[in-house]
Amino acid sequence: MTVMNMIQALNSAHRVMMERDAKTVVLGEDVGYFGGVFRVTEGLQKQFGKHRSFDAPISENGIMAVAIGMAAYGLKPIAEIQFADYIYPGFDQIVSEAAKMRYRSAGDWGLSMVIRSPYGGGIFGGQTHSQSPEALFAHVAGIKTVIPSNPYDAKGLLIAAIEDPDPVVFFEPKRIYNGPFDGFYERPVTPWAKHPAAEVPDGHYTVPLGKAAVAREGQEVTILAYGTMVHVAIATAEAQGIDAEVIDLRTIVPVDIETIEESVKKTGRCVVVHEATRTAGFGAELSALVQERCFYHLEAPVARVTGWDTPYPHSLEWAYFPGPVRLGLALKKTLED
Amino acid sequence: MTVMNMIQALNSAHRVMMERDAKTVVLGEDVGYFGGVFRVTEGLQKQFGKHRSFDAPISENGIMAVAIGMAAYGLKPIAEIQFADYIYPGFDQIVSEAAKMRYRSAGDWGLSMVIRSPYGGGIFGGQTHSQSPEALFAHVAGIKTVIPSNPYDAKGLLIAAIEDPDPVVFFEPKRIYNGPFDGFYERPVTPWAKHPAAEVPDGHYTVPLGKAAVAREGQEVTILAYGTMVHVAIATAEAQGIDAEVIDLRTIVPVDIETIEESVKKTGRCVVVHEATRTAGFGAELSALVQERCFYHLEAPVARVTGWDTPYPHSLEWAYFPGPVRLGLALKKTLED
Amino acid sequence: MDMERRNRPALELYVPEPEARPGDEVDFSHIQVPPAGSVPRPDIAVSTESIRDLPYTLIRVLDEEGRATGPWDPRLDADTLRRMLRDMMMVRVFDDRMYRAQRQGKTSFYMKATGEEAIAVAGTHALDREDMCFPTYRQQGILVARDYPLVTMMCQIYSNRGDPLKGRQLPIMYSSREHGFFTISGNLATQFPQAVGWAMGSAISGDSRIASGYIGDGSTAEGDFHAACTFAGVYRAPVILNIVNNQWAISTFSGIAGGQLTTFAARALGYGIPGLRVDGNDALAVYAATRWAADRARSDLGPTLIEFFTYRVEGHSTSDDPTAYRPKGAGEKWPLGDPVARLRQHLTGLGEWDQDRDRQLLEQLDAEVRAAQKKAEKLGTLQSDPYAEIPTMFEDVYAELPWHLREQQAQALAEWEAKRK
Amino acid sequence: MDMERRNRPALELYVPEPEARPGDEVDFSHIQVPPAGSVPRPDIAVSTESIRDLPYTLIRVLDEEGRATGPWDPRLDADTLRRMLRDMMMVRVFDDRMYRAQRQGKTSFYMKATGEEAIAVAGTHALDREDMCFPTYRQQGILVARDYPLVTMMCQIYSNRGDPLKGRQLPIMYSSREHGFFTISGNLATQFPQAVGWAMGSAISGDSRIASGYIGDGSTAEGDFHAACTFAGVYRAPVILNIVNNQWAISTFSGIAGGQLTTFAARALGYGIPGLRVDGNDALAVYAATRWAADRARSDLGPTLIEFFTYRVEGHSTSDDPTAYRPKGAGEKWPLGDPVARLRQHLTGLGEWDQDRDRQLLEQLDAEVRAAQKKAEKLGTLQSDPYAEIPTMFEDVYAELPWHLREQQAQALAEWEAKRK
Ligand SMILES: Cc1ncc(C[n+]2csc(CCOP(=O)(O)OP(=O)(O)O)c2C)c(N)n1
Ligand SMILES: Cc1ncc(C[n+]2csc(CCOP(=O)(O)OP(=O)(O)O)c2C)c(N)n1
Ligand SMILES: [Mg+2]
Ligand SMILES: [Mg+2]
Repeated sequence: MTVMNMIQALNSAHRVMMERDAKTVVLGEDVGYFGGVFRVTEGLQKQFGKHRSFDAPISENGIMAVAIGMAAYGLKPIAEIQFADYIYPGFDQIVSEAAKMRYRSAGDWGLSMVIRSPYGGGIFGGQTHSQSPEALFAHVAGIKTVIPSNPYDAKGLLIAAIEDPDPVVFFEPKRIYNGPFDGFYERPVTPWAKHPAAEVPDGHYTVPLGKAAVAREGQEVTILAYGTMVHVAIATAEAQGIDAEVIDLRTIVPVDIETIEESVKKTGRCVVVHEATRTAGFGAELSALVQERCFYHLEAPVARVTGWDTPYPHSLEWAYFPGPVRLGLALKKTLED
Repeated sequence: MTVMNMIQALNSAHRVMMERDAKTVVLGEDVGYFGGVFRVTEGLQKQFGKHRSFDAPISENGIMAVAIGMAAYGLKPIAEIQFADYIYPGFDQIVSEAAKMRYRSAGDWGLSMVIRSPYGGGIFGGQTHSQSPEALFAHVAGIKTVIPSNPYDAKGLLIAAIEDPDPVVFFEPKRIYNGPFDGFYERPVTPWAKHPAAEVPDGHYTVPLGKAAVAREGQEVTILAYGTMVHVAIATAEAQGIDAEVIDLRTIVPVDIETIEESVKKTGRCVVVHEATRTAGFGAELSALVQERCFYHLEAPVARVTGWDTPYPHSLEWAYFPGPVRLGLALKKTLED
Repeated sequence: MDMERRNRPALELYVPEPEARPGDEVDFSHIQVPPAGSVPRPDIAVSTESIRDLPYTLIRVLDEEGRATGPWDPRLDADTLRRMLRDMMMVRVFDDRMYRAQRQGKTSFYMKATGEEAIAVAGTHALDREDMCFPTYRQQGILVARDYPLVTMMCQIYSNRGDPLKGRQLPIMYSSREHGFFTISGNLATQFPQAVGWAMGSAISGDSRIASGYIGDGSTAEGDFHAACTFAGVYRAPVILNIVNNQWAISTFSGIAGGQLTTFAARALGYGIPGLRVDGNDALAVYAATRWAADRARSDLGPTLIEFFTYRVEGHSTSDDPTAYRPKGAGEKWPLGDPVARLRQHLTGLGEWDQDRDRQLLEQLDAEVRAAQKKAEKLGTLQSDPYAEIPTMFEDVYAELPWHLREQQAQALAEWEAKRK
Repeated sequence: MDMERRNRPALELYVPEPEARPGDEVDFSHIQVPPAGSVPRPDIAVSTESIRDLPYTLIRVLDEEGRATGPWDPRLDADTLRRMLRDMMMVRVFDDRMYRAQRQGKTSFYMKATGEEAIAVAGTHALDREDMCFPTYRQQGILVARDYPLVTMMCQIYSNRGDPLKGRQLPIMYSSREHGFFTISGNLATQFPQAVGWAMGSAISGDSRIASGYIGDGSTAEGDFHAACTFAGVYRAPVILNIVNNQWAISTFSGIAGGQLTTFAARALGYGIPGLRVDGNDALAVYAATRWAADRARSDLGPTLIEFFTYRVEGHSTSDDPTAYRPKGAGEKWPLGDPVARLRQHLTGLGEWDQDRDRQLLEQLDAEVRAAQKKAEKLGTLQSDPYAEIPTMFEDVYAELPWHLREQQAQALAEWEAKRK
């Protein structure tokens, strides 16, 4: 066990897998010599050689395409997209190719590959360094989408993703790389060191894909969250003294429906929270699922707490971010309804 | 008034606008000399000249980008993507550029442009000529998304889209280009000629964006639909003798929430239907909206009837397509619940 | 508007047009055909700078009389030549048969490769059997050259219960890992950079297999083309990047892809990789160029971009009627001739072929194809008895069925039951 | 594995490396610098085929002594030269000041253009005031050359209440329609084909204005670059396509974009358009090349691709420390020198400049920038008093607020109220 922040935990996942399996290779913009703009791939080129970890041209499309080709060859590529906001040039290769390859070849070419990308806001990155596009991937059959919320999970989920036989989109909430940000932005920053989930085993372990975690137990209301929002949810519940159960989804496709159902049937109320824009976001899917499956248990409508349907503005960061105030108001309303 | 099928109505919308406004230009793969693989742009090059209607290189990315540039210049481009399945290479330009241009330039560059694309299944086009990716666009703030269901609306909505100051994605359900397909695929094909909505004015008129139509009045249950599914919904209601109200959304962003709310509050039950894959589809948004706003009126969970979460298979077309049987079962269940 | 501005001339948009449209005479007078044997053949280790003129020439081996000439003559033995001729003829017979099957309503779609048979067939024979091909929909010749069963091809086309792709794909979107034939995508160009990635994977692994990617002239405009060339050059990927320039993209002529401005082979110059321009209707030239590129790739010298200059003699697909946008009979007047006829003439000139053998072969191929069709149709056609195993519709989306697909699978089965009633 | 296969050599992946890494000596020995004045200047109506060697040369006007020489000398009057010098110096002063402001925590981010000032400044002076520029984040020189108010630039950088972009954009992502400066995108390369579309729009409309697009060496790998060149060539768009090759993309050297294989100007050959390679640190060469390309565009002769060869002297941005991936002090040893010093030397040689005037100018620029900064900071900084008009956050998503944004706007206001309590 070592205390790690999320960057270190992710780096460790890479190392563990690159040591175990020579088929694991890393590529992306600035990931090689320099080790990535967020340092997640630091030292990998030195340890494993240039042919196992290398810089790519600035072509997200090309990075996705050659990663697919490598996976078709039989390697296990881990491709970094420098910011999730820049994944769109590679969208066609992900949606039309990676997602459909096993299906259209009737199993001849399953693609075991991971697309990693720092994502989400909270760092004053403006509209092109803050986006949360997970819903766009959730809608596409054939890929899995994972979003960790702490160092332990980050490493365990990334290893599980690398070992998974299918393409996995792995979004890393960059605001919590260095500490568990809970949305109280006026308070001093806390590092991971003080958080229990920063105790990370040095070796190999997995956190299974498709399994949620109950991040906080409660009886009054269920909050469905992932990534940074898990911390916002816990802190808000605590600040407001609400007995909320916080579910950390961890994987959004396939989503852990059992854990969700169990919790909502228990609490009878549900608030869904994410940073992405609201309309047709993944919160809509969660809301739909919950009311389809727990309709007769619900005592109030399922509420959505999300980013606004606008680009992510630079100076108005905290007016955009779905923080404790927005969530708190929604919780109050849900409990009153 | 002339009896038109959808192709003719769309063609007429182009002509009307190109005659009225020299700024209107058309580009896309095979749209120029030949007039488009579905003939929607037939004759435009001849009538308006090569510089007003021209063939583009096979680069959906480039087509989107130059259309954006033209709109920034002050023209009103109508860009065709040959099949919606091929829109992804241009996704970045739509999401990162067209959708955000007015916002990031604080109004300096609003983009009045239309992205037209034949979409949906039902023509044995296999997995790359059948997709319905509307949810991916609905999630992106800054674009409007329109899906007509008949010739009258198609022309009126397309004219409204061309006149709209914002980028509009305009999906044309190709299965109903030539006739109002209702999902009963074993029955003989009916042409538009017999349908009242095939009476189309020859000149200029608009059907406003953001306004739904009540395609069929009813009291027992509300069916929210758009495109081909409007016809499936009506036919299913009729076949099953269900007093369903069918709402043809026509625009999905911004969606006509008033019409939806009014209907669901009246009927107390709601079924949402679309052809796209289920998870994180636009049906999830509709389901979430309805339960958020009509929770205390709902007597049964909002049901979703959709395509499966798989690619669109070639020979299993009718097992994939959400036809009258799937919708009928869902209606029955919703009425029983 | 400032003073200077007012004196500026008004600009005008240029939109390229082909030489002839319906109603015009077929016009190929702009096509320059250098004599066979006139282009030098550099060593594979040549520096890229010293062969910057190659993209502007046309590598040809067979002359007007069908004699092989010049440094690119691959000097193949008669058996190989006959095999190539047989495969090309097979593609043509097969195409004709399947085209007709589509017209008879037995399936939804078909695409022929008429006039372009040499490219896939001779190219494949110049590769190792284990090299991986990333074809477009017009390289059925690869499967034929690698002895893929005709019946299975047809079952795919019919989407019947013998279809190895379980009715999932549009006709002709074959896939066979075993035959080094990558699953065809309906999305143009996507497989081109994937071929580069596969080749990089081979190099990373210290393997010796190379990859061969294909793209159409029209599709070179896609960003994927650029990604393929960029990555291939930068990492010296052991890949052959083949552009099949048949001068049409559905109704759009190659000028809309930039074909009036320079050659497609010249694209190579911008990436600092060798670019060859080859008579695509000359099976020997195709073979020789492919072999040169393969040898470079195998020697870690990196990628080669090859433009095969040819002509799409027939419609784009069964959904297309070319007389709507180009003069009738353009295909027959194509100055580089018919690839089958040219190889036949060559073999005949060598004394290794004659009319009798040709007639016999044709009869035999025809019989083979008919027999295969009979077998395939016993397994169903899209029209009569398509692949219909509902549960499989949910398989292979992921390696294992997640809960939501299991639920949907059950729902689909219940629905099918309900339909039967 | 067949027999042949076993004898094949094992492949290996090649990954390019720069000449020097931290700890190594700076090494620019591979950079070839042809003498100033040695490249001929063709007529603008020249055929593209006859200038296929231009992308492999380097157009230079200023020699080692700062004298203008050769056919590309634009023969500018002293006032224009002084104005260019002033603008370049202004960019540098401004950059230094804003860099410091970021370091002081007054804003989130800044990017300098040190060493590349000639490209934006001289390029802009070679255009008409009404031509439309599609810049990247390193062409602040365009705004300076077009007299955009410094205070407004700073307000954008501070995201304060004077920010015309209402706090929406990351610092330096300026936008000004009035100044022909297209709204900068955080997404690389996207604006390059948009410039082509704008130019096509101008041509379609019979206008006389042209467009000028910019892209970095690293960003040429994006599909957008390919789209821009393809469409520009095909439709002869009146556009100048500028590649700023400063040899670095964050930590990645230009070899990863293909820079070791050939020049970036050579990309033009594949599209059949003229490609120029220009000393980007030579303001006169920048001016002359831009003018040549602009004249071509205005005469309906189509696009020109220009590679400006330069060097990114400092870090990529305030988030970057270049000593982590390249030797210290690389910028100072760059063999093409400093663009400001070279233009200064030229003017001095002409007798049109001297040390006193230079000192005076510098003081004046410094005072201007300081005064502007004071004004800007009165309107707030990101740190102290950022732009915070909540309702505007929902404006300009669409021309009019749809119901859901109206609802969200009300919700955001209510939330802000709740926060105050
Ligand atoms: C991404 C994408 N865009 C458009 C299409 C529609 N389409 C299918 S074939 C074709 C023409 C391709 O022409 P070319 O690349 O020259 O290949 P050829 O058919 O001549 O072999 C087009 C536009 C597609 N399949 N994929
Ligand atoms: C589509 C996209 N991918 C990645 C990035 C992240 N990024 C910002 S600047 C940069 C390097 C650009 O290098 P270059 O094009 O050479 O321009 P320079 O900074 O040298 O002017 C990268 C990778 C981005 N902004 N957009
Ligand atoms: Mg073609
Ligand atoms: Mg650079």
